[in-house]
Amino acid sequence: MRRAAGIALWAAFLAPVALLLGWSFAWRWPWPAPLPERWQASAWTGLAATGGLGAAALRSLGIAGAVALVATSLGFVTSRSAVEARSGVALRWLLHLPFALSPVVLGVGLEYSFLRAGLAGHMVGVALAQGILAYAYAVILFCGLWNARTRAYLDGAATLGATPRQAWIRVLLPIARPLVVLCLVQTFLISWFDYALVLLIGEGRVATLTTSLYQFLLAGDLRLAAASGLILLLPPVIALAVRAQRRPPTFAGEWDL
Amino acid sequence: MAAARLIRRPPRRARGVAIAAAILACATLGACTRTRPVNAPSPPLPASWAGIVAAARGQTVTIAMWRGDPAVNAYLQRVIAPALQRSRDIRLRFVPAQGEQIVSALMTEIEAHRRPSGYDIVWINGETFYQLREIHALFGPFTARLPNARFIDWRNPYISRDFQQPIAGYECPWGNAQLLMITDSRRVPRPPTDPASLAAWIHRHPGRFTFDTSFTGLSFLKSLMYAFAANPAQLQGPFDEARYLRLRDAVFAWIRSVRPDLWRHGATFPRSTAQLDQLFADGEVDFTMSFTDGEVDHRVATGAFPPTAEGFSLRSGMIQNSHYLGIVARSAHVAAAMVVINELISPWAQWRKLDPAVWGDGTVLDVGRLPPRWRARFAAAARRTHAPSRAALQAFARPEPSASLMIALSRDFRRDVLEH
Amino acid sequence: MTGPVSPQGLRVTGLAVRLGGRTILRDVEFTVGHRSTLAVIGASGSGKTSLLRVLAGLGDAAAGCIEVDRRRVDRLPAHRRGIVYLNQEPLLFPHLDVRANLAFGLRLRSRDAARVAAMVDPLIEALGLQGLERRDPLTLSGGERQRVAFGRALAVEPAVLLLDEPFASLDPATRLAMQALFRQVARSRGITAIFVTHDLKECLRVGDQFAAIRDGGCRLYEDRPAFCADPANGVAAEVAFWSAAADASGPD
Amino acid sequence: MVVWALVGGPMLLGVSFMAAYSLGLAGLLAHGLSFTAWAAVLRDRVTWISLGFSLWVGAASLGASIVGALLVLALRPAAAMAGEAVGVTPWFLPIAVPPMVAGLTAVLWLGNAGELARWAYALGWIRRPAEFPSPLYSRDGLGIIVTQTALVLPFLVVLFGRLARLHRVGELVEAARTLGASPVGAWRRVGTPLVLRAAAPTLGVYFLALSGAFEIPLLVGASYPTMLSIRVVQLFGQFDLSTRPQAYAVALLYTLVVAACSAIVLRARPRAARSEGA
Repeated sequence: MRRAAGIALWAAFLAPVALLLGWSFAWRWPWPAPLPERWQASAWTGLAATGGLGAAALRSLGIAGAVALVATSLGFVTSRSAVEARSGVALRWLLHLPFALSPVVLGVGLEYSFLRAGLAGHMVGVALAQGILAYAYAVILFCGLWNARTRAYLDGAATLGATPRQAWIRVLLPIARPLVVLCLVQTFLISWFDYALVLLIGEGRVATLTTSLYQFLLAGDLRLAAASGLILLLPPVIALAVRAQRRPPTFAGEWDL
Repeated sequence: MAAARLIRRPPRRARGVAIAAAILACATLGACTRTRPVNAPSPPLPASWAGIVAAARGQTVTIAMWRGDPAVNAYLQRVIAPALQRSRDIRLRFVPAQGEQIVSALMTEIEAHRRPSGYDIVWINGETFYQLREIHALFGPFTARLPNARFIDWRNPYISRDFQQPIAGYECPWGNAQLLMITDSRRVPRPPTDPASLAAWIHRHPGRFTFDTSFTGLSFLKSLMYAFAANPAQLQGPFDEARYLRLRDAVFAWIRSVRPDLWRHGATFPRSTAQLDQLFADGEVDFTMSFTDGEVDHRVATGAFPPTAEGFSLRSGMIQNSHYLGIVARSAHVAAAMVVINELISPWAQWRKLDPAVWGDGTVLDVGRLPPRWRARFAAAARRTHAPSRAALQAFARPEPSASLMIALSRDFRRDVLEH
Repeated sequence: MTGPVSPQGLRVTGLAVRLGGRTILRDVEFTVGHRSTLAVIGASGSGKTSLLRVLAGLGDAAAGCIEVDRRRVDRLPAHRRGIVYLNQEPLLFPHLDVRANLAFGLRLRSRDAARVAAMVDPLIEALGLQGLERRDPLTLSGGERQRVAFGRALAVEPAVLLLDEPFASLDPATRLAMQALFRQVARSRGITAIFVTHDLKECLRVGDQFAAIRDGGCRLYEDRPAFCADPANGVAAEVAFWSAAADASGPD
Repeated sequence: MVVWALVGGPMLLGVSFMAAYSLGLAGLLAHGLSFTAWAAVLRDRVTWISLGFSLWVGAASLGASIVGALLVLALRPAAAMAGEAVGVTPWFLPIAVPPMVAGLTAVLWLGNAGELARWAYALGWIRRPAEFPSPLYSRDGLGIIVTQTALVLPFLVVLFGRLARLHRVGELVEAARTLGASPVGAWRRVGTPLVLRAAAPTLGVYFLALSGAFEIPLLVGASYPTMLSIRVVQLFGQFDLSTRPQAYAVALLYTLVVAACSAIVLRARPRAARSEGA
């Protein structure tokens, strides 16, 4: 019974992936055939040729990697001041605003400033725009780190003779490691999943996997769309597989003033 | 129309009232300066064509274009781009953007004083051309300087006029197409060919017809306007509000009469032609439409459409128009853009484009003016088998009404039909 | 076993302690003799923890002077005072095993492995931690954890050791054993310590000198009889309870 | 302060620009201060319908997810609270799905000619795609709600499970049982309120985020009514250029609504944790 429920659960979550796989290998899959009429790998072999999907994947990877690294390290370093801020509630509100706000609206607001700064239409600009979201997320996440217990650890290390630097390196970082890994994964995914900011800040000139997927959908090519969708699923699934994700992403729940 | 107001200066008085808000806006953004149309290319254009070709070497040209058709993408990426790189040492970069997005993007660029522009060539027509002219975003006139422009069929009103506007050298014709209805001859052996019989068919087959809300769907509505017009001349010349309103109401009344029997009871419409194509391919509806009259063959060849798919025209008239290439006024690669456009209207490029297996887009060249070798090639070009020939379709061709009509129809359709 | 050049112990003069913008202790004055333990009794919330944190350099003193072995330390950051603060909860570093926790302070001073071993091994023995060296702190019992925390503090040879109700969360038997262990180690290693507790018996067991924190001040007693004689410390009440408990009627 | 500047700076710039543009103080259409765009937007019933539709979709998606997640938690409390074998539990998989892929998958599964419809055909339940009761593209937003729920529900199972462990809900429910509560009663009176209270701020932010969704409504939503985020893009991309200031006005309006809502949502802090030792 338990086992059956578990299998059903797995099936429910994996079925969509199977469907994407099916479409990516289909030649034609007309109604009402439950399976494709004929199989072929041309969506996959053609990926390299059309639309430069490989380049788009690399670009997504590069942007997301940069966003994750910068947002996480910056968030880690600055989160303590956020916890200790006098205007804690207002700051909490500000940090959550980018998430509560639709990314489209955020992008519409940012587009002009980015254009003026010469950042629109470049990978750097896209990464910076996503970085605002990712950084806010990192600060929120790391605020959960600065609880009484962490401080007690740091105090303990200090009275044992650790300089602030030593305390960070030898105590804080090891303690925070799961959180840092989680933050890296989550900020990576924030960028990896993003479509609206790439669309608006990238002005269509920065082709990432999400915008490529949408282009395939616009061009009515479900096979290529399914294939790029599968590529899009790859890194997060790998991240799950290596169990980097010990905790689900929470927003306000992490805040611990 | 809105765009006509674009260039007017603001009243001074209002500025004074706005001081508080202006401090916020201007101090942080410096956004209040209005643009002055700048049309001199930088770097300056060489005087001779040879000089232009030389200046174009080694440059990368960015083309903003609709990327919604895999055939078009493949043609540009696999046929044109390698050839250009080989012969002219020019690289192409494609940016997906449709007409209204192009206008929006160039407008934002001008507002943000970006120079040079992020775009060089824009693929446009009709209201987009009109609006880009209004905001002085296009470079020109330039077509007279292109050597291959001498082959263009300038006498053809479907080519020399874009939505009733003279193109005046500010955009170069690239291709010509006619709106085509597509159905599956196995499912619909004798398709209806005018609004009345179409409506009757829709009532007999509820849920099997719809049209999309993008450019193609609006062109279908414009074709219907021709069907309801006493004579085609009513939709030509400058925008006439009274005539427009009468024809608009006739079309909207037609839609209302068939709406309950449209796909999903007319509660929603496909967002794009691709979505409509998918519905057709899946057998959810029995009709789709294309603004590339050679597209059916291509779609059948790639397996997207069933082999029994057939194109046909409403006998009451279908819109024929041309699509054009413009050069962005703030582009830093005007010379290279001109070379690219010249290549795109070369007999070779136009001939390849004609092939339904490649794209199936009509040529803008006057075949009679071409050298004999090319004349023969055009004459022997692959014929399509899933749609009537171009000559057969020509009888039902109707020119695009004015750009203002398109803008008004788009707005009114959204307001009076979609949002109800 | 060890000792600074001119031992004098810990001297506190005119100390005021603030917490959350409020002065909770003022005019605190006492001297803890070299190698002796000052046992401080105080109710919860009396300011015991805040006092210890200020001494350790984890909180700022509003006024006053702190000297360790004649050296003024109140301007120094925590890690340079030579004062180790032992939390009520034995906060062992969760990413290090028992041995690495014990060696933590020594490693900070980048001692070589042999010297670290030479200092840690006797501690393991003295605290009865043999066999636990490789264990994850989370798997230890409360008493074991407290012993590791104690050992980790002793390993750096602190000039002053501050203990903040270290045994409060232990069961009575373990607690008794730990008190004895503390006495023994403190004597044999000659530790200067302040031991804060709210338990009267613990206070009397571990202390050489005695003080009470009460009503925003800290009162130091001359000797053990003086501490016991102050009715506010509750020794007399305790005696009365036990004599009544021995009576047939019982207390109350 | 760094955090304020890095997050607040861009937000302020964005808001100022939207305000300036919508008031006719910036951009090519600027003619000096004018409230015409705002008047048009505020008078337009579509603005309010879009706002209402956004909030409805957000509330319905979140509501369905909460109910579903609480049910899962109540039915499989042990598994949900164990939380250890996190990488292998399938509940985490939807977290790895980008909204764009979720929308595509919804089309392929739930469309009138989707996989489920094909199965229904094979079983002889339907004869034509139109007969399949697909939730997609419907005016009540059901397709969006179903797709978003499929993404959010598993996440809430994980979140609730973690919060339940943190706040010892399992033990408290058991305590309620020993005090005489029925299994359902214990969950209703103890488990559910505890978990919901702990999750409230996260749920509030989630509600707003779901209301502002873009990709999924773009792929499976009806052409009308639309979410406000799509309405903004629509106003930008209309053939009529004069709607641009209106687009900024709608965007700003939405920003203000969200800012106000999130201020309310976040005022309720999660129960502050361990106190600083005195």
